Amino acid sequence: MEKDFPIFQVMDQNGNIVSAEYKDLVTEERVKQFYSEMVRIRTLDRKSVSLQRQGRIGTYAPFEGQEASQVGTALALENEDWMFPTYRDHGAAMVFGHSLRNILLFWNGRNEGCVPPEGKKIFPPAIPIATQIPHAAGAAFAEKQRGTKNAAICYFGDGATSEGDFHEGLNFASVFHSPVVYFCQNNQYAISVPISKQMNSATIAQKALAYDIPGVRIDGNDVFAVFVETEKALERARNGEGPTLIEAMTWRYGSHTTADDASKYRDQSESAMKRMETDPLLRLEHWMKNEGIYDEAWVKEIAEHAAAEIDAAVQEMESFPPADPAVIFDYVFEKPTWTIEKQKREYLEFLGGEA
Amino acid sequence: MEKDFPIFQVMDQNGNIVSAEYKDLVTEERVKQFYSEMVRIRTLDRKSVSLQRQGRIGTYAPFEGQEASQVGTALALENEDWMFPTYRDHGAAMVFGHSLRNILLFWNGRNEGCVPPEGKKIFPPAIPIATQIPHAAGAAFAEKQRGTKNAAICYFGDGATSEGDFHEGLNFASVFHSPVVYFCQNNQYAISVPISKQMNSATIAQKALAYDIPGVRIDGNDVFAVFVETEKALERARNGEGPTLIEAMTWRYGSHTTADDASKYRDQSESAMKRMETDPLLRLEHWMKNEGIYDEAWVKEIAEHAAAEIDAAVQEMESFPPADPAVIFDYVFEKPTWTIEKQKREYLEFLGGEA
Amino acid sequence: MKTAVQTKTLTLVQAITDGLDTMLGESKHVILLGEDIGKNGGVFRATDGLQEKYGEDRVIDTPLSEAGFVGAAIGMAVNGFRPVVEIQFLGFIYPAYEQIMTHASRLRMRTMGHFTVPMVIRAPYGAGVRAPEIHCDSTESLFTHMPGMKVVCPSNAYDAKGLMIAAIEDPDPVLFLEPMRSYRSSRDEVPEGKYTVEIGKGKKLTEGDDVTVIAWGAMIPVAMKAAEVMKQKGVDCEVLDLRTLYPIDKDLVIESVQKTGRTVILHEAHATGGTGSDLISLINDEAFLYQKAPAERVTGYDTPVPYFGFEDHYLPTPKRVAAAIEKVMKF
Amino acid sequence: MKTAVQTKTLTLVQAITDGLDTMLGESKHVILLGEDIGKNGGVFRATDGLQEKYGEDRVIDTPLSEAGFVGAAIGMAVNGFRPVVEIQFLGFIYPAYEQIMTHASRLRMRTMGHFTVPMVIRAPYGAGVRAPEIHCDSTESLFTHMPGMKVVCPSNAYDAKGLMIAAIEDPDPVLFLEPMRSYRSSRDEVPEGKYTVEIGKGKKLTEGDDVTVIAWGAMIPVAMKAAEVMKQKGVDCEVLDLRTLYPIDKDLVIESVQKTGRTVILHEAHATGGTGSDLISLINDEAFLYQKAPAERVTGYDTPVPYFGFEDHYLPTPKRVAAAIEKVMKF
Ligand SMILES: Cc1ncc(C[n+]2csc(CCOP(=O)(O)OP(=O)(O)O)c2C)c(N)n1
Ligand SMILES: Cc1ncc(C[n+]2csc(CCOP(=O)(O)OP(=O)(O)O)c2C)c(N)n1
Ligand SMILES: [Mg+2]
Ligand SMILES: [Mg+2]
Repeated sequence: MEKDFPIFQVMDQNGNIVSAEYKDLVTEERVKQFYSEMVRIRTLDRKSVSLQRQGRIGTYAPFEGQEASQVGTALALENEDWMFPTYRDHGAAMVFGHSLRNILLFWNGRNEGCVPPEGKKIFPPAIPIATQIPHAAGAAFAEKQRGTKNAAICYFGDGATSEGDFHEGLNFASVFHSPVVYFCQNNQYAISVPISKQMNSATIAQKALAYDIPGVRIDGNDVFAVFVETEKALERARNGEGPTLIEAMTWRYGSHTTADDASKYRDQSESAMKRMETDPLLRLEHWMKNEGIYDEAWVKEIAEHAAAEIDAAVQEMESFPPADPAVIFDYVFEKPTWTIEKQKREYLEFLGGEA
Repeated sequence: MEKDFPIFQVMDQNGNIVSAEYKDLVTEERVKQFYSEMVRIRTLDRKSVSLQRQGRIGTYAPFEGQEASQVGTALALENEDWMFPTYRDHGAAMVFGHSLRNILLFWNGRNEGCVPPEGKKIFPPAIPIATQIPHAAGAAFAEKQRGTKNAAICYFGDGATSEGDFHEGLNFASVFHSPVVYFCQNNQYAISVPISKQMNSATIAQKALAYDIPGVRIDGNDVFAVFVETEKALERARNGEGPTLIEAMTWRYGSHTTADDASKYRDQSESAMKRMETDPLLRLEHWMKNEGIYDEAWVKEIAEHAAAEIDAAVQEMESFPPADPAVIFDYVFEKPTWTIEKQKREYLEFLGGEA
Repeated sequence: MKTAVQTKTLTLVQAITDGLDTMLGESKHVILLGEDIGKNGGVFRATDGLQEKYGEDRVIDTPLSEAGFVGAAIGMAVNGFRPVVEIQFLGFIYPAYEQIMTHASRLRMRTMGHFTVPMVIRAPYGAGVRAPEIHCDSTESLFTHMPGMKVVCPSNAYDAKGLMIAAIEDPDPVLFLEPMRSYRSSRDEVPEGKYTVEIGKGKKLTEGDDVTVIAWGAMIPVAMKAAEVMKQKGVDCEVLDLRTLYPIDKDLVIESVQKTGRTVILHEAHATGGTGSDLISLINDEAFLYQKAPAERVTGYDTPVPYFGFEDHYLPTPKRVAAAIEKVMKF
Repeated sequence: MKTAVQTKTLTLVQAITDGLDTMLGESKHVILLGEDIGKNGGVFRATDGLQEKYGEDRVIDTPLSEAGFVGAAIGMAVNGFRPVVEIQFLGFIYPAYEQIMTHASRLRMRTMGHFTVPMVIRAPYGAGVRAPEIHCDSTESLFTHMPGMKVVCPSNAYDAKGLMIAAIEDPDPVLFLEPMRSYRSSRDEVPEGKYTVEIGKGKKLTEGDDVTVIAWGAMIPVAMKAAEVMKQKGVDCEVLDLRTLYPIDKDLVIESVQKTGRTVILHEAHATGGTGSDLISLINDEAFLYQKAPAERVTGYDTPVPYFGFEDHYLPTPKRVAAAIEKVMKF
């Protein structure tokens, strides 16, 4: 079925526009905006990996290589929309306006990391695979029920499509025409399992046929392709046309998490090749060079700006007050039950005795 | 997508062969065999409904209207194949050789009802919807692993396709090329929920595309269409070509179970119409009449034969020894744990004290 | 609890319908989801007439996918609605277990109160109605061992309506267990309009100095019958209807056990891991020295709930309870 | 237990690999399934090298679908295989809960022994390794309250291999819990080849007359540490490693409690509905009059397992256990 789901591109790896109808979309302003957001999140990602190596945060899931998918989608959203990210989509969350400090706190084992800025409808990262897919169907349904034009975007990986929740969520959303965009970053691995062992189908987009909803396959490293198809899908959602499934072909350069070693199950020279051949940032650099507007000073400036921004957030994260044990007890119910009150009292007394 | 999945028929409602290539398949012998099996299971079904009304068995799930789907599939199986029925497929189980007495015991709340005759690989009826779909994938995989040519058939309804287990089971079977035929009796209702609220897709067959496996849509009231496509699918399975999804369009005339009242949610005159317009038995009668071989005496004879057979089984069921409480305790583990031994001892002592 | 209001004579299941109706009428954010709850009014008719009254948008027939619609309801709850989802039988809640365990119950904690899940999950439970297998489970413990969930279980129509309204108004997820064996077995006077029965509070059904008998849901008539039998024999039972299984009404239980010193606990669920063990632990923790005899449990066995042909052997009966009461008396 | 065989010094996780290897070598019907267990050797390397040794047919990387592959494994077990499935972390077993609850555990009963499910489900569990949320659950009670399942949990390499072999040979389904915190924290001498540790039997780790301390899995080092501290203070603890959580080794527990009269129970799981309650019930039933003090539980709270930044507050520590021991001594 691959030929029924061709991979949509706006810009090829050399920075050439290959979809003439979107020529006007690719303006210098947009290229620079997209590029600098990708630099911001790549900077965060690299910093996080190094923080983990230094023991300053816990296990971390890097997304380097997938920046176009995350930036292109996040920039297509309206402020009032919902975002349902996974553990690998904090790049998207950051672009959509999540607090950098809180993103870092999440990776440092703090509940505070799941709290988005006021008014930002960013769900905590889904850890149990695919469980967010029905949530997004329901949250989007609620928007429709209320008569708003808000939509939701829901991220997940190729592996997630094997879970029952993927199926039940898409079925629900399709039956009730929930305004939701299901965005699959097909990085072709679920930890060590390649897509060929994950499914018998050549594409993920074709799974949309089971629900009679639009299924689109795109180059997930082409930030313009991502932006264009996400916008279209959001538009359909807002117009009452229901959900869309987007399969964005991409690649993570690194390991699944900092606790994983990709070289155990794949030849990492392939990742090195991908860096040269399909990198989402390089592509925009090529375009800028082709257009003769590539400005090394500007590139340096945004890199420094990103680094400064992230360093500041790291500082905030590291100077954050230590974990208060009361947090364990105080947020289980709105009003703690006697069981929890008693356990809290006893534990705090015990700590008091300690001190 | 309906046009991509046309409904395959061998014989139309008037008893005319509409698929010329299967003309030779429809012999007098086969028609009579198929017909008499359908009479047998319809007789069981009606008898069971009346037993339930008289309080002689518990809640019962009737399949009247779906006989062609059950007979056509069961007769396509080889003796060594596996059958995974639901609570509505005891017609198929009966044709495949299940004990009639045990089928009736099942509906009378007896575990003995789940025990198939020695050597018959008939799984207990699936009560939790769709859970049998992964079982069949695994049992079939085991056959393949052992190098046999045995296959499995797995029954389920239209409603079952919404469950995660449907998706996970088909995905597993497709990835590992399990030799299994997934046979969906689309009777267009899941209790009261019509298929239009169950899914956004017009067909169930198209869901096969998600797994890149063959998806076939057939007239489930045409026993020859059922037989032909089941045989083809079994053939593919045995040849290592993996699973097939068959959608058989059918209808239950009655309520979901004897505890249900179909008139609450649908106009039962529609069922009356279906009886006239698409009944699977009538169709074969038409063929026999068209051929000039319809023999009223024979029809009467097989009906009487079926009634006698079922009456005998009812007698066996009703003279079966009363429920022995030891059964509760003795089959939890191969060797009961001390907890269960103690509970059994105490209960039997208590009963002794009673007497 | 209000007084001097109009009442209606309702069965337990009708009281549930009435509670749902009351809340659907009060707030457009209350929304029902489940299999066959619309035109069909639910397989037990608990939602009868509600779709007609409130529309297909508010009383929603879902696809047959428990994880899917519980998950979707979580999304709705997070987004301002108060979904009440029906699981057709408790034995079919397991496919939704992950959604309930890792999201519904934890979301408040995960987000320090930023996102919450004010959702009610209704589920008929228990044996004794000659239903097919899996339809008869009584696995409340799987949800009391799930921080963030409350679990309630009414035994009569009055409590059913009051607890339903309290559950819908609760800011946190509540599992609402409905004893299907008691759905239509008796009628009570039920106030019209809105009232609540507080979650976390049990109820003393009889006063007695000799033995505390603790039960809930469909086991209440069994406990009452046993208490009656024992009364003839001169033993005064204090029967407690727990009503809420998490959090247990500690004060009610402990006060009673401190008075009687003897306890019999009654439940349909398996002995190991059952709420009976939690009650024994509670007594151990709070009334150890008051005990005149070890608490006795009369429970389902450590066996699956059997096929209905065997269920009379499985289910606690007044006789088994009476025997346990005699045992603690004789200790 | 054999003697005079060759031994190897192994960590707990290596002993598991060794047990799997032994059984894969013994019977071609033993077959492993799970996510990332092949080339990757499992995220904890518990299956390292096994796919290379036994082939992709025997050590199978499954799609990411716990219900699907547990369900498929049930089908394989029914059809003559002995599947050992890995759930990557216990917190991800919930999507498979229905398959385990309504099929794996019940099939023998449903069919009166005609179909059986000799399957092992392996799952790393517990906190203390700074893993992300949901990765740290310790919800063994959800499986001890499931008739038809056995639940085991080794605390050391020797038991891990012996219990693994026993579990694979068991004719019924076994949940095999692996304390990830103890995977590599110590090494033991482990015999080469085949031996078993009997399911249903715990082990006395220290003799003591004063207090019985009951624990398992990753809580064993905590219990031992506390016992050591208390020894300094003149209190002799009898530490019991339960090893099997269902069925509990009644004789071991009761004999010890009858001797000491004092009990401290230790587990990571939430207090309510935890196995601690079952142990207290067992003592109530079998050693009531021997008790010199109410049993104390040191457990996880009735809160979700928190994010790892808070886990040191959540997890029982030697100090909390020592305090509980002092409390029962002073009662
Ligand atoms: C229900 C569940 N099972 C297993 C895991 C362990 N796990 C974490 S990430 C992952 C792979 C996910 O792959 P994919 O969906 O492709 O997303 P990616 O990590 O590639 O972004 C697995 C198996 C989990 N988190 N949840
Ligand atoms: C997991 C689960 N949820 C709900 C039910 C209750 N239930 C029994 S049959 C049924 C409808 C099934 O519809 P379908 O799959 O179309 O099969 P049919 O009954 O029409 O043959 C439902 C909802 C169940 N048995 N299992
Ligand atoms: Mg992936
Ligand atoms: Mg149907």
